[in-house]
Amino acid sequence: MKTQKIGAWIAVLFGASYFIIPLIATFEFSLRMRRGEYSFDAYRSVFSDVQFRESFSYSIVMAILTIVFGILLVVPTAYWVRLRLPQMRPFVEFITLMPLVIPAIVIVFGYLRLYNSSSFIPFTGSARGTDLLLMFSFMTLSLPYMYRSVDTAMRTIDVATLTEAAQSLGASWPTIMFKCIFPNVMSGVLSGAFITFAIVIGEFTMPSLLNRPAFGPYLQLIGANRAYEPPALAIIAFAITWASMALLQLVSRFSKSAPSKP
Amino acid sequence: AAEPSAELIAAAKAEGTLTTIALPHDWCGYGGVIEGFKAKYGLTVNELNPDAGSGDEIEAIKANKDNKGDQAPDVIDVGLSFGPSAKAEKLIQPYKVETWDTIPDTAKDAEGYWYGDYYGVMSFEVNKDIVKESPKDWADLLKPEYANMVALAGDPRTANQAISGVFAAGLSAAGGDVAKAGEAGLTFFKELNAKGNFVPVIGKSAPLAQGTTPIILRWDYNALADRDTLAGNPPVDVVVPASGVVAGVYVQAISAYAPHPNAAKLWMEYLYSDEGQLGWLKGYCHPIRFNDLAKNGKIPQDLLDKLPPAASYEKAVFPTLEEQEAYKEVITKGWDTVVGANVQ
Amino acid sequence: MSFLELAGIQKSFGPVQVVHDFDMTIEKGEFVSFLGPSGCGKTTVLRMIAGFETPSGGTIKINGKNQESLKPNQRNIGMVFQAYALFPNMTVHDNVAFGLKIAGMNKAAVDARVKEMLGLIHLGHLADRFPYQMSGGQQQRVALARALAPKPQVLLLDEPLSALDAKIRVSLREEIRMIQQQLGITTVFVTHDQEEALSISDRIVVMNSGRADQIGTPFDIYNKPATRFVASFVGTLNLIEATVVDPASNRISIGDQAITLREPLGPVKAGDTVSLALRPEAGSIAESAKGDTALTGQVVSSNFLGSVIRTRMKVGDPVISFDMFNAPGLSPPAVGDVVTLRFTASDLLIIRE
Amino acid sequence: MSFLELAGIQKSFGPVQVVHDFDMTIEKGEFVSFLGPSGCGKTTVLRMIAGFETPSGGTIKINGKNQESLKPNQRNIGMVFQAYALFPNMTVHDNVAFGLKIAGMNKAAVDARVKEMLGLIHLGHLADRFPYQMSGGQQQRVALARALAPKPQVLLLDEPLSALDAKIRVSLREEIRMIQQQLGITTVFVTHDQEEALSISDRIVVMNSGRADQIGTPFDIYNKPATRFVASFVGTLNLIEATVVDPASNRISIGDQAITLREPLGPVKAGDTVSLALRPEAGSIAESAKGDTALTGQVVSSNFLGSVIRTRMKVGDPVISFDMFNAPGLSPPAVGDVVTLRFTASDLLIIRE
Amino acid sequence: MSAKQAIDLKKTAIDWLGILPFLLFAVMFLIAPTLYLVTGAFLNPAGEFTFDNISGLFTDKILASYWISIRVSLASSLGGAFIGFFLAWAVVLGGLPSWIRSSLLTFSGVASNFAGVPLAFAFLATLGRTGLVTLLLRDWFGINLYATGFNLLSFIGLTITYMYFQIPLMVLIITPALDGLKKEWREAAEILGATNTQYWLKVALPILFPSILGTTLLLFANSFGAIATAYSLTGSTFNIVPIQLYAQIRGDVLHNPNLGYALALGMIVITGISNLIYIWLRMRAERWQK
Ligand SMILES: Nc1ncnc2c1ncn2[C@@H]1O[C@H](COP(=O)(O)OP(=O)(O)OP(=O)(O)O)[C@@H](O)[C@H]1O
Ligand SMILES: Nc1ncnc2c1ncn2[C@@H]1O[C@H](COP(=O)(O)OP(=O)(O)OP(=O)(O)O)[C@@H](O)[C@H]1O
Ligand SMILES: NCCCCNCCCN
Ligand SMILES: [Mg+2]
Ligand SMILES: [Mg+2]
Repeated sequence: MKTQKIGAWIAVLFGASYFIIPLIATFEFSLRMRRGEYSFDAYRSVFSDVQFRESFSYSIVMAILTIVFGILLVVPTAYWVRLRLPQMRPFVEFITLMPLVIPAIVIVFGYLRLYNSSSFIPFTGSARGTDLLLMFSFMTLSLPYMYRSVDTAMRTIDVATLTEAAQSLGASWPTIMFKCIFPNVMSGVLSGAFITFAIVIGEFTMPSLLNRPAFGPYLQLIGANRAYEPPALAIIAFAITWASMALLQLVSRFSKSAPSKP
Repeated sequence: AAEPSAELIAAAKAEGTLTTIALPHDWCGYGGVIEGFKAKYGLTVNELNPDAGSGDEIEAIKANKDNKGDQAPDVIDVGLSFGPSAKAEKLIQPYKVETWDTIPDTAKDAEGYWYGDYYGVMSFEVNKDIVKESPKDWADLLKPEYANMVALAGDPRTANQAISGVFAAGLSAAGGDVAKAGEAGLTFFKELNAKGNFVPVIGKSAPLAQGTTPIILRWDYNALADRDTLAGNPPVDVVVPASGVVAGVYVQAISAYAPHPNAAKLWMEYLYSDEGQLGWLKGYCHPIRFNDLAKNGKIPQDLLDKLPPAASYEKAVFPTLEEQEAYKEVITKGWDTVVGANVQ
Repeated sequence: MSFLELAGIQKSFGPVQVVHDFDMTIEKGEFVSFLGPSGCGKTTVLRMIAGFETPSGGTIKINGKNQESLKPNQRNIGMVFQAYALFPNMTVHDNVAFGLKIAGMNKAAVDARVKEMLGLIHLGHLADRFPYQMSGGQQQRVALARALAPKPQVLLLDEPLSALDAKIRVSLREEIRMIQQQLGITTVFVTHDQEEALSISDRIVVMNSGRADQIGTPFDIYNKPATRFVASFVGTLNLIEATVVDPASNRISIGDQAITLREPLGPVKAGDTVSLALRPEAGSIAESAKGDTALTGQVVSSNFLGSVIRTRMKVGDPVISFDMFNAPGLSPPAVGDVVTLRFTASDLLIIRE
Repeated sequence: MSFLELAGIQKSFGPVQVVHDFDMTIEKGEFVSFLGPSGCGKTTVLRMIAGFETPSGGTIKINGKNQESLKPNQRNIGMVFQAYALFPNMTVHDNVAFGLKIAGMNKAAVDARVKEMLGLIHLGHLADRFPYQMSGGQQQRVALARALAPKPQVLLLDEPLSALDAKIRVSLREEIRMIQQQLGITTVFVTHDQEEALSISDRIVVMNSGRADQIGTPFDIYNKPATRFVASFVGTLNLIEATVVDPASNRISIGDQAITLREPLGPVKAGDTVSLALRPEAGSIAESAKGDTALTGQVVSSNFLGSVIRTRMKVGDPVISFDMFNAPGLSPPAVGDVVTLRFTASDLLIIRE
Repeated sequence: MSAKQAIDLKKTAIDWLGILPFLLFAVMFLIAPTLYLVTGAFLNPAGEFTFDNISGLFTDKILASYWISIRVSLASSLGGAFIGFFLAWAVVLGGLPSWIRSSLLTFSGVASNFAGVPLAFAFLATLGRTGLVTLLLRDWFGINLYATGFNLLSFIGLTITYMYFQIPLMVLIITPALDGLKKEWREAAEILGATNTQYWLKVALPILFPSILGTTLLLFANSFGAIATAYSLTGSTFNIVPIQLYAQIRGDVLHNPNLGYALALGMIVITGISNLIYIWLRMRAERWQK
């Protein structure tokens, strides 16, 4: 018992230093913009850049939309596969793995050919349409993580019985989905949402080739041409992403719909 | 110089937008050039991925053949060798600007599909905080005092700038024999790597300042712009080497599928006007009409003063397309066995 | 016309037929239990009534209306599951209110009905708890209230008590029966616990491998089992092989002791073997074997079960168990004692098959 | 010296003390049950014996040896859990072999012992199955075999039957008892099912809020409950409030009917209330109330439970349940009938506290 | 066709209808766009059918890059899985305060996607030749890290850097599986005489094996396809497949997109094969599951 706890602390301390020291090194360098002394000049420079604010808020909005639509796609699918098509699970799992290995650039070139302004579905014909396409591309990129975390959460509830209980009480499919299943896989949905959030904030290829003003391309551009701002940006992005997740978790904890189980 | 026709201006204004790609604002003064164009003609400029490489630009045209949306570039600015190949693939369209005749014949496609826009020479960008004594020539880089310091500005298997760096080193080592420069460049880097002087990280502003890559082999205009941006923290030296001075030429062209062909033509007119050419020069790039402008006394003296000494440029070698093909072949094929192989 | 009619119900899963020709009618307000061993098809029949499974054949009518084309959520049936199946994300109140809100009842009416239901199950004070904050018995009562709240035509319960403790099982089954009678709701109750089925049902269906072996009142099922299966599944039973001594006078012998039965033996001849059934509680210990309906044997074991002491005695080869009520003064037969068990001749049933 | 000794055992979780001063000694080969309601500390005591919890006070000795410094894997104890806890990744054979292999037994010896164990639980033919391929009852038998295989000094069972079906529960408990006697292994069995405890134990510890209320044989526990708690927790019980009529002659009245008790009433005066306990199975229905140990009342309900019919009658205010064995010829009392229940005066226990 | 059959058919149809949105999404935004890649791998720049690109994969250089990629991916997925597993173990079963668990999990959400330029820079600034740790080791302890043979810009360095996102991914995905280990299994093993090690080797790890395997595969694919970090860190030297691929598609110099597509196809095939191996291993490991 005792040695186990010590081992656990060692593991956590090792992990913490492995994760935190590179962030500290990055942070330290970001403070060196003013010659000979530490200053927050780099941060001032970043925050005063309109493009930073615009691209970051654009990406946050996209992240939220991606999360919402990703959930709407993945939760019912994972639910249905568990309920009615268990034999399809390996297949669906394989599909959700694909985005990890197909280079984003290949996918996005495909989009440009399939959904260009003179195709049947001219997503790229307008800025809004392109935003939509971009959101779908983000959903694609986050699919491996979203599907897995939701599916794992679903394993812990008896999907079939809850469904039948709801049905016998007269519930229709949407009611079952939104009132009985969703709230009970919230933990999985949340962790999927976290990862999605981080993916969208950092993604470069998709928004760049679809020409939308997202944070990823901005980060890349600054990274190519500036010395002190990129690490500052990295720290800011890391902090904001983490804070958003903490917020999300807090919100879900205080919402009555998802009691934490003992 | 002659002004573009009123019809062209009207037609371009009717299109309203120009889509560019791969134009970093601190590359060759493009930030100012784009502003100047917007101010002069009132068009919107939609800038695609400023950080893209030449290959990206070509792929962007291909991918957007049927797309008239914001993703399709109207004009491209690519490494010299991409001009002829893009023409062969029918990705670009011909257009001759008003100042066509003042562009040297060696730097343009006879039919006007592409023409050179600017050039610079390969130089050393040096972080003076770390490097007390700047290297003066390629051979200096092999000295033990430069251990863990020398970096290329890209991957020599893919980036024109980096391959030019290897070529330049080789040219110096081969005593100016272009035919042997490719092999000699590889040998040079093999030695550089063996001595532990070579840092296989892509050199740019942050690692230069941080100290990972205190010496970067770059186009002089990039090095100079970066020096200005860093503004003394750290102080930066830009050195044009004593030997092996290699000039790199980029070319401009209009996409065959340009959604805004007239805006593209107007853009070309602007770039090749005196104003546009001087815009590039402000970014430390030698515009292709440099000699023409100089001859006519159109270059303000303060601009000339900021450039590296003209003497360095006199020795500059402009490899021909054929020469480029040859050394590219040697370097891209051989690089892995020279440097890549022992980084595993 | 009965309220719930199952006619010729069949169900196959792939090649395997798990329900065969199931017929039964249930009157309005009746409480019927399906009793049978695991895997005999109880749940399957219940789920067909609820609409979760489609019968491979036969018809199901409720109140004269064929249910075939109705989806589960259109049948107005209440259902209680073994594993409670409360919605973990909702409070007790919200669980019970769920079906009412779906039915479009207004908030005031919902609250009133939920209050009424929680009163019925004595959990009014726990309305704001979440399921995980309650014991199994409490959860199952909430599940019952939830099922009853929308006033379903029929209430189905699938082993609602089997996940619960012995003591709670007994008290909750009495509560269920009381509430059912109070509301007069037609109820089908699935169990494999015979005491449970016997104690709360109006009628019992004993199922065996997808067939209804017997349908009858608890009394009939227990006392007049139609098949050997029913006899052995319901209650504890001594199954005794006896030898026919004289078919004409219904005389048989068990381990050399002759007994005269009431019932005619049927077409058998002397020396044949017949199977007899005797409930352990049927006899009582007598000083001596007066008359012919008594068996004498040696006690093999004596087991104190609380209210009852179960003794096993050897009568020749056969071992016969019999029960007597415990009483503080009474000393149970000791192993090795020779005792005489007296009973009525009609207690011995002939099992024919 | 007893085989297993628990002396002054205490256990607190944080500020809450859940086991108080628990003393008990168990002889070698004895079968002792811990019986008590949920949360009373049964599992906690068992886990202290196993070494999974460290007592906050007191000592545990097995065979004279203090166990304090021994880890669970050094105690040579067998344990069976409520949820079977078979290793899902191992076959039946490998589960049973687990402890033997750990002990370093050679393969041939392991195989022989596993075979022997599987024979004991009648599952020799399922040796290659995985746990998920077996019913709960089968899994629990395997868990038993696994615990017994390494010949532990003591066998601990924590509600091993409570996840099982009624019928299987009964047959498995008999099997457990048989195997225990066959092997002569000292056994502690935790349950909250009183019939279970009564039927298989040599002695029972009735626990209440972390204390042992009574330790005794099943017969004593049932017939001489030491506390009101024991009386009501073990078996079904009528708890009747009676009024003292004459303390001197032990005369009391229940709903206006006077009865003379055997036991002295103690320091009470006429008009006082005393609590009496009467087991439902203690009395029997008589034609008329002869003598004073009889009560007459009106039948409120009559419930057929299979072997037993439980009738509730109202005697003034108190409602008294009584049981009679079912017999095919017998017609149970009908609601509204007036019946007389006769019993021995000593069946009425006075509950003092 | 009888009415019953019609009902069955309808039911089957409804079953499939349920995942139609997903299938539609997958086809539209994942499969169809990728088909261009598959066809592109069999075309030459002029758009004619050819096997040249495929046979072009079987050159020493490209085979070597697949080999390096596989090795880096294996190393970083195994390393990430190993360390991530320990971290998850520590927060799930190590008896640590619960805030550590929730902090680690949210942190992992962020860190699992910390990649590209910022990550590369962070490690250069930490373990590069002028990195924080390198300098501290030199100035405080007199240890010259690089004299020990360590180099961030190497196989080991890249692996360490990749593990920055691999470990958190492992933590995120394996935590629920660890939560699923029943306390009774440990206790049953213990009471049967097993030591902690024996419990882990014979019970816990075999039970967790399918989850660990599945997650490791995910990690493998995750690093197999990762480019930005490697490119930023060792752009000019490290010859992994995604870099080769990007060089062909995007490069200023090489530029043969069709060969790039063939490279990508090769990656999909390798992932497919690793997936098959995974499914096979899992089937073997899950014989004991329903
Ligand atoms: N969806 C299904 N697919 C295939 N077979 C099934 C399915 N559902 C049930 N069965 C089989 O049908 C038979 C009857 O099952 P059912 O669940 O109705 O039994 P039960 O009487 O309720 O048993 P228990 O008491 O164990 O709940 C069993 O053999 C079972 O294995
Ligand atoms: N690890 C623990 N931490 C805190 N309290 C505990 C712990 N384990 C048990 N308890 C408390 O100790 C008391 C006794 O628990 P125990 O599990 O021994 O009861 P039990 O008699 O076995 O009940 P059941 O019949 O429900 O299994 C309960 O109130 C329980 O909540
Ligand atoms: N259009 C300018 C030349 C293209 C090269 N861009 C290089 C960007 C650095 N990554
Ligand atoms: Mg069932
Ligand atoms: Mg317990």
